Amino acid sequence: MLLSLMIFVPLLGMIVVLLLPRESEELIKRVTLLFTLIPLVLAVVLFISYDRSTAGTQYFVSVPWIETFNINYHIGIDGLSVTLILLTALLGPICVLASWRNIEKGIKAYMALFLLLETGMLGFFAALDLFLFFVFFELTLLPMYFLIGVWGGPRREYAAIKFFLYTLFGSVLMLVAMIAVYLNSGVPGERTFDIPTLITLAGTEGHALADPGFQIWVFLGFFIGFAVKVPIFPFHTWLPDAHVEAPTAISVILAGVLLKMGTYGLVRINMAMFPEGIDFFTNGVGFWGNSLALLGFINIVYGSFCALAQTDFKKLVAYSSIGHMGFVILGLAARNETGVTGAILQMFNHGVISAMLFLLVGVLYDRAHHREINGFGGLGNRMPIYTGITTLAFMASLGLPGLSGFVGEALSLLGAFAKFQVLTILSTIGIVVGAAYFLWTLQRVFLGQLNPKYEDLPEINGREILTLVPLGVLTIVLGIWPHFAIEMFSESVTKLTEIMGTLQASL
Amino acid sequence: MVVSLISIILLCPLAAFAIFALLGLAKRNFPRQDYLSTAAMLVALVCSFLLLWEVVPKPEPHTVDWISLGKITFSMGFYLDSVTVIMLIVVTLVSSLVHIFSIGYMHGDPRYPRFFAYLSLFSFSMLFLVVSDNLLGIYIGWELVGLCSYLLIGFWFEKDSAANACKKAFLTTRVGDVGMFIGMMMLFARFDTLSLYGDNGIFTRITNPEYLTADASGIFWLSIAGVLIFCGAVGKSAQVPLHTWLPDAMEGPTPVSALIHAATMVAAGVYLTARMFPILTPSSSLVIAYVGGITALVAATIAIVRFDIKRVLAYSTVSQLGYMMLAIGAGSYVAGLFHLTTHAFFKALLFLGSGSVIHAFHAMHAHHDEEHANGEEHKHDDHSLVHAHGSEIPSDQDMRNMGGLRRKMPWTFGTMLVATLSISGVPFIFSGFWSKDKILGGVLGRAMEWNSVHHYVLFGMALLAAGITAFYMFRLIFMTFFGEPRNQEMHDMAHESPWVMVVPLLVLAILSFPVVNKWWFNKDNIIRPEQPHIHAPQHAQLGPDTKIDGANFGIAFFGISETEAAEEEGEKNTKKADDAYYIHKLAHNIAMVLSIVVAGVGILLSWLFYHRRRFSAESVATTFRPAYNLFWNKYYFDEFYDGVLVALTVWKSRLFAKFDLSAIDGIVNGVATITRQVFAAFIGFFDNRVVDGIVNRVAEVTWAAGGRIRRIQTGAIQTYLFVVLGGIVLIILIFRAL
Amino acid sequence: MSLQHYLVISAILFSLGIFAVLTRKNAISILMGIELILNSCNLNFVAFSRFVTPPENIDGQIIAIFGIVLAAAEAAVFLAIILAIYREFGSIRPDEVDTLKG
Amino acid sequence: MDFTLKTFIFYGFALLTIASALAVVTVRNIVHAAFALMVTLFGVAGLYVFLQADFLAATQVIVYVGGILVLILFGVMMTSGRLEMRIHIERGQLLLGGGISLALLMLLLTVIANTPKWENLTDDGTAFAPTTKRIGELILKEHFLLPFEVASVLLLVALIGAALISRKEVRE
Amino acid sequence: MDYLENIESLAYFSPEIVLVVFAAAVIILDLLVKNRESEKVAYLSLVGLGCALVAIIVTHSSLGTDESKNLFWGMIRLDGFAVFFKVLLLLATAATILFSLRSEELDARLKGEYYALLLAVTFGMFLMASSTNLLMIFISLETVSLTSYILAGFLTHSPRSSEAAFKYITYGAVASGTMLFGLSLIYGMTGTGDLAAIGQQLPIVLAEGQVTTLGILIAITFILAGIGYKIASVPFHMWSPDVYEGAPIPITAFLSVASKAAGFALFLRFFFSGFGNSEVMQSIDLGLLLAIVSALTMTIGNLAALPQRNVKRLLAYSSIAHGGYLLMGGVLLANSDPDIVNKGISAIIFYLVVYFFMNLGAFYVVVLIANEAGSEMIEGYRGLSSRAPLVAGAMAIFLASLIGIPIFAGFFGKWVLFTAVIEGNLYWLAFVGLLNSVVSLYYYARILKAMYFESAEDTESFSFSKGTFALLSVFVVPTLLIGLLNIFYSLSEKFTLQ
Repeated sequence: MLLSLMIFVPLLGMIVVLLLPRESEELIKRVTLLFTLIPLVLAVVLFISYDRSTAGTQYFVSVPWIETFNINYHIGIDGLSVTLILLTALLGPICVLASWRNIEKGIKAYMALFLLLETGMLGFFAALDLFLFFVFFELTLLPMYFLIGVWGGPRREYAAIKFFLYTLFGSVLMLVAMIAVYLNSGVPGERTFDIPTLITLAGTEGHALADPGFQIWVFLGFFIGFAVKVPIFPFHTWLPDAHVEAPTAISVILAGVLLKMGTYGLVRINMAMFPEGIDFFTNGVGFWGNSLALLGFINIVYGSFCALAQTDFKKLVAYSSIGHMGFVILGLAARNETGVTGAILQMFNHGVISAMLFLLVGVLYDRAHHREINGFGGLGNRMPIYTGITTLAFMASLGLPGLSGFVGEALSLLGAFAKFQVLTILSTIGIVVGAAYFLWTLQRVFLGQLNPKYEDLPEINGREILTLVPLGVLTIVLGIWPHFAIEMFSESVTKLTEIMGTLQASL
Repeated sequence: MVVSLISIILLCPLAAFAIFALLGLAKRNFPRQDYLSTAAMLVALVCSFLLLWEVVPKPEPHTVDWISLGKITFSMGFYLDSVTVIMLIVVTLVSSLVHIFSIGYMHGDPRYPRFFAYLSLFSFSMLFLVVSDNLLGIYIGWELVGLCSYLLIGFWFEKDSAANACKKAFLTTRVGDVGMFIGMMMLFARFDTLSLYGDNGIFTRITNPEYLTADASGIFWLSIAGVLIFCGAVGKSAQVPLHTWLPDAMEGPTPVSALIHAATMVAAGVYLTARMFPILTPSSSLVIAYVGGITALVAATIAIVRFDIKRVLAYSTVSQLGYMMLAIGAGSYVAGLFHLTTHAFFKALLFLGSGSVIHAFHAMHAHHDEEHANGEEHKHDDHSLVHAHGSEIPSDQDMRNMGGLRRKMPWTFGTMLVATLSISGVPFIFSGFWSKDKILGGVLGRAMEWNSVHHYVLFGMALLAAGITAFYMFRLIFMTFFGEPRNQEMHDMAHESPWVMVVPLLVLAILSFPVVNKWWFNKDNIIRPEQPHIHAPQHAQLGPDTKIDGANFGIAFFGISETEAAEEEGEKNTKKADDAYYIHKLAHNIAMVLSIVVAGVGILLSWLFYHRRRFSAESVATTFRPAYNLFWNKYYFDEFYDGVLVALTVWKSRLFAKFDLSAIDGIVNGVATITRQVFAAFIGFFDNRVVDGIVNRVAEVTWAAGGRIRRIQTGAIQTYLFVVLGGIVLIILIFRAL
Repeated sequence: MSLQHYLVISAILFSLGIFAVLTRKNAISILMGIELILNSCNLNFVAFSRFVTPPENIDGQIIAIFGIVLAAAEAAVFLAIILAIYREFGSIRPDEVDTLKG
Repeated sequence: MDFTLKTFIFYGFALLTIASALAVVTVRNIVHAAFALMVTLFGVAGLYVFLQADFLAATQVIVYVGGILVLILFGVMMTSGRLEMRIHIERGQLLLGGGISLALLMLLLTVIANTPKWENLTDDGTAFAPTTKRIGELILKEHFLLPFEVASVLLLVALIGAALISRKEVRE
Repeated sequence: MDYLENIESLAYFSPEIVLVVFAAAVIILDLLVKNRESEKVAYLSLVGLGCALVAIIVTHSSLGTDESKNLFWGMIRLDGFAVFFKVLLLLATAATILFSLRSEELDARLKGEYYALLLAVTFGMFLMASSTNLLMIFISLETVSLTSYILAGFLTHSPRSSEAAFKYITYGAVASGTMLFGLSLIYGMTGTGDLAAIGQQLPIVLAEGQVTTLGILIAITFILAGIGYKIASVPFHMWSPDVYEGAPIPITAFLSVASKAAGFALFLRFFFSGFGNSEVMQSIDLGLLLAIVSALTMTIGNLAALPQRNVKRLLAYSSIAHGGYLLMGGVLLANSDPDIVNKGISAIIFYLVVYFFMNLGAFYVVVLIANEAGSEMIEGYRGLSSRAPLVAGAMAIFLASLIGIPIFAGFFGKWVLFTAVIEGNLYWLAFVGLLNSVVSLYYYARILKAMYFESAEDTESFSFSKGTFALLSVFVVPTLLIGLLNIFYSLSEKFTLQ
């Protein structure tokens, strides 16, 4: 009930916002803030009351929905989802605050769409019915399309449609795979979309779902769907465009939550449901056995090098996201507790850190109206607080120990090394390059002589600091005491690794 | 008690920084950040001394589970043995003194409070590194000190050279860190833990004789892991080939150079290598020894030709660090640590002294900065990532502008002279002599014991480096404090520094005498570190060349004579150890004599060149032009990195970006064309979707297909009828064939 | 005079109708072609009714009657539309009526 | 098969039908084509007679020749000043059209030749029974009442529609 | 087979009778009413439709559950399937009448006949949905076609409309002539016109070697020409873009929904009853044939829609594509598992319901914009989000649904279809279908883009009456809700053919 309430409160908020008159903008903003704060409170309650000692799902609700297809409104949370739900709920109000001043037109529609988006995201992480899962997955598409397309930058139309097309393409493959899973889950009448049931069935010897051949191609179907979202190498090109064009808050959501939907799906569906499939792609034998890790490696190195080449601040951050998601993939490919924990932690941390980075880019953009890295210089003197926070975010992102980015990255790599020595070692190139582009950016923007054009650039204001502080605190806290997050999902991860039948591999 | 003391030591500086950061968010500064930070450091210092009495014979790690994942646990904790406590004292002591010095030195800087906050953060990180009982914790501290180093080198970030230098420092050390991380991964993959001590720790496990029998490839892996972890030290301790950042790091304020780039952070690499000593196999040890030896020699030769007072000291630091590495690589890790300690004090002293000199020109300095800001056009260098080496020497650091300062700055001169004597290895009353001698003796002993050519070569390098060190250090002294002032204007302006700066110099000067060390490291207080090690018999099996000797384990520490240590060895070990004892004793004596000789020669030459001017340095430089050029250009390391590595990286990233823009699109385009031709009837659509989703291209192809279909829709009804009836015929014909 | 005779005639008529529809450059000729097609169908029905079904079953003939009726109705509407086309376009050439396309 | 008068006449009708149909699709003059169509329709009516469908033959003549053909002629008159339509027909169109129709013809002939059910069903010479009454019963009393009624609606619609579309004055 | 005779049948025939009576009444009222107030006529037609709806419900309930009756000596059949289509068609007609009321294209003075024709075409479609005899199939098809030609050409002052009618009738006449020839071949093979009897006879004669597969193939292909042209499937689709563009918008809407639905009713019943035997189907590989046709239909429809700038024409192509999706369900008729066949049919039924609301809704917006902006071109939609936010929002919902994005009904429709297709092991077809939905995104999104991302030079906002919004919401609400409610899924299963 609590969970359902949390999911649908933003939807209710959307209706309320739609009913408000268009002119009363302040009211609309406040109402939206309120309706994003409620899920946050509820998410915190869930987070606190979540029983960390079991891997099972909690707070589950299962109500028959479309009985003809045995589709249930089945939601629940385990450690993995509650973490991401907290992230989503946290970013909600932050994004509303970040949109407070810089959305000039159509604030009502903007806020309404944003609330719809939040419902989609929250629902996605809580869904335990494959169909519901898919519906929520897709539900985020349309609001996102409009949010980028209407409130975005100069090439927003292109970026929006590109985003839309890519994601739809991916989800189409996912849909086929999903239907195949459903149809193979039993005889007519006993078919099911229930994720826990399907996981059990897929692990039952002799069941149609457990057939390796079947699992491999279904795995691929889901994988491509999620890969577009993550995004994984050949499917990534929508991301920089979408990020560059999207308004700040939407970039934050995009990087903070939407990308996580892809990796979350990989964990929740691909790994848990298709152990044979994941085994085929990550058993370390031959090309296919290394393919997933290879993709992770490519993401890391490719994303980092692309980031290095960027001169647009936001694009740089966008490419860095690609690189960082590569660590998630690499960690997942390891399939051991260390790697998977690292990957999940990295998901959460990247959500926090990239949100910070995009917010920071937004702060600068709002003042200077451009994002050309070479166009700045010496801002460190002019905006010391901003510089400080940016340095913190950069350092977190480049994996400085003591900040959260490090823990996930390190665990992913440690886990992956057990299995993919060469690829993991090569992936560490990403660490150096990551440091390189962030430091270089830091230098070009903040160090050196102050560019005389920006002598009057105002310092970051209180509202902006307010959006950044919670994220910064999380970054530091999780860097110092990651157990805080890890204890939420360590049981789930243990269960997951058991499902995948892999023990901690050693050299 | 231990935990709470260490907690206080760690938390004090951290709190000092946190207060600064939190107030900073509210756009405020604590008015007396300097006192706050200094006080925090002093508290830590006191606690460090208190810890001396807490060290127990069998140290146990104090840990908490940091991350626990089912079967695997990453713990965080402290490990307190004598090495730790010595390091703690060194760090807190030097740090406190630098804090005090900075109150005077940094006075009037616009970011004065921030400087102290950074220093506090650095102290915290360094202390954390020192006390950590596991590799992960060490790595965390390791990176954090890197961050602080970055922040402090770039403290005057308006200067492009500083901005470049700080970035270079961070990046270069990160390259090494990645190596270290890979090494950690290898260890983790083998042991499922990164803890070093405790029942399940790596050290405990490898000392188990069963370890190597159970795992045939163990030694091989361990060698690689050892070298990789040493990579981290190569980066941090500025060993060849990653040493280039350290001279550039002199762009930071001088107290920073003293604290971070002389006494503590750069020594962390040595500390780490010493800590990891138990896992170092003979082959990895040899690598370490060579890297150290080469570094010692290369850096020393470069230092001869520098004119920037700070750069000379920087290269000297590199060289001395190489010494320490050499010691560890040769198995005399105690000697290495001993040198670390003595070096920390006298090198910090040298830096602070040079800072004092520079401070003397402070007015000049400010004046120049202003000129610099106004006169030079501000521009960014887009192409270079590690581009800091080309900077000009600031006039206030150029030794060619100095001279005859000993009368103007007697305290500074006196203290610096003590330090110089110490580093040059002037015998018996200076600590540097003892530690350096111990290294030389250790290396020679190893060479004689094993009859190993490698170690003879290494000994030769070390000896040569020792001579050169004496030469260039006295060159510095002569050029700075003796002779006639070369720049009268600046000379007139110079003055002795205020007492806050002089007092630290004095304290450090006192610490450069071995008596003091003896007083601290009284035998009764010191517990010998019980370092476990890979079980020796296993090494024996690997052949004589890879054999490692147990003689250095459980040796006494500072102030305890070699004899005493050897006696204990003798008690413990068999006859073989007796041989080793005598060999080492002999080697020690030979080395002592040789080191005194080379130091004397170095000082003498220096005196002849730079004080008596009996020879002209210029003419020698002309005579040995190629060598001079090599030294002057720092063996072209920077050029190499810039020219090859950096260009390659930038080129690669550009390529990737281009690839993203054109190549993938191009591939899609090409595939689209082929597909269109192959499946012309199928309108080249379906496969493009599968191949890739680059929207533009696919859209174009689909669009073109749409346009093609449009053309069939001519508007003439009979065309339509043709399609219908032709379609019917086609369907029938096709399906009839099926 | 077997069934096949009639069927062949009908097939020929059908093909000719198709040919007319496809190639004639006058809307009315197309209509004639359509009439040929319909006639061939009717002929088929009647022939089948005569030969395939029992003699008393004359369903085929009745279908043919309805076919004729429909043909008439269709012709009427067709011609009306041709008139409208002629009014609007001044021509009844089918390939000149092509403003809607693409 | 004995070559009786009956067969002779049958072949005559068949030939007439096909030949005139060929004329319909080939002659340039549309009025000529219309007359050729009339011949075809008569020919088909004749074939109906051979098939013992007397009522149908009559209907064919009345409706087609009396109705549709007249309608077509009216259409010709109203849409074309010149009776002769000298229109260049593209060769490609002709070839393609011919090809398609020929292909269809071949296919149909193959089917006709290869369907055993339709083989060897010759006119057994059963006595001619008038069909009119039976047709009337079927249409008005039995199975085909509904189609009949629907056809009436259809005709009504066609009537209204044809009138609507062809009237001129709607242009304002 | 038990038939009802003519008089007995009348009671079950009341909906059709009501329609015909009202059609006549409309014409008479049109003559009587002064000033040609078309609204009255329209309302009378609506009343007629209402009465027909009541009649449908009454007859259906008198039928009892799961029962069916063969009326008029087996000419038509009254079953759940027919009832479903009748209701759907009737609602489509009602919607068309309401659209026509608001459309400014139509000549007000001629609306009497117009509405009468609409009622007549509905009548024809009712019969199409229930015919079980070759003759009835043909005659009902012709009734619908002829009326449609007239309606398409109704704007006599518009060359486009006349051209549409001309193309439509030429095309239709050839197609239906071809179909009639095919029907005659079937008649010749089985000696009967009754679909059920054909369904029994055909496998027998085929098994006996009496007929060849080529014969059946030719017959079926010919018949497909007639049916395919109604549902606008490749290669029989070519008329539809031109006709849709030229015809009055309400008629376009009507044709794209009602005509297509009736075509599918006919298609399903014909193949289910006449060729329900999978041996016959497999002998000519009908499943593959239909699958290819279906794949081509959606692909070509979607591709050709891409470059369109006229929204009406764009929607015409889109409706071709949707015909292709629907046909996927038809492909399953060839499956040997009757359960899957039924799933296919019920998927089509479900999709038709969904399609009804979203497509008609979209066309309604086209009507509204054509009235206000005077343009059917995509440029006319620029800045609609600010000029008429509610209408733009509704259009966005329809388009999203047409794309097939969850939670909109279109997604669930596709979902049901694809599930059925995949269950029939036609993965490739499902794949093609899904890729097509991705392509379709592109052109639908262009309308979205025009409405939301671009701004018009003229920023004056449009004003619409409350009735407009009420009618719009009639389409919006089901488009939002149908997929979410289980009842529609179970209903669609209930109305399949038995």
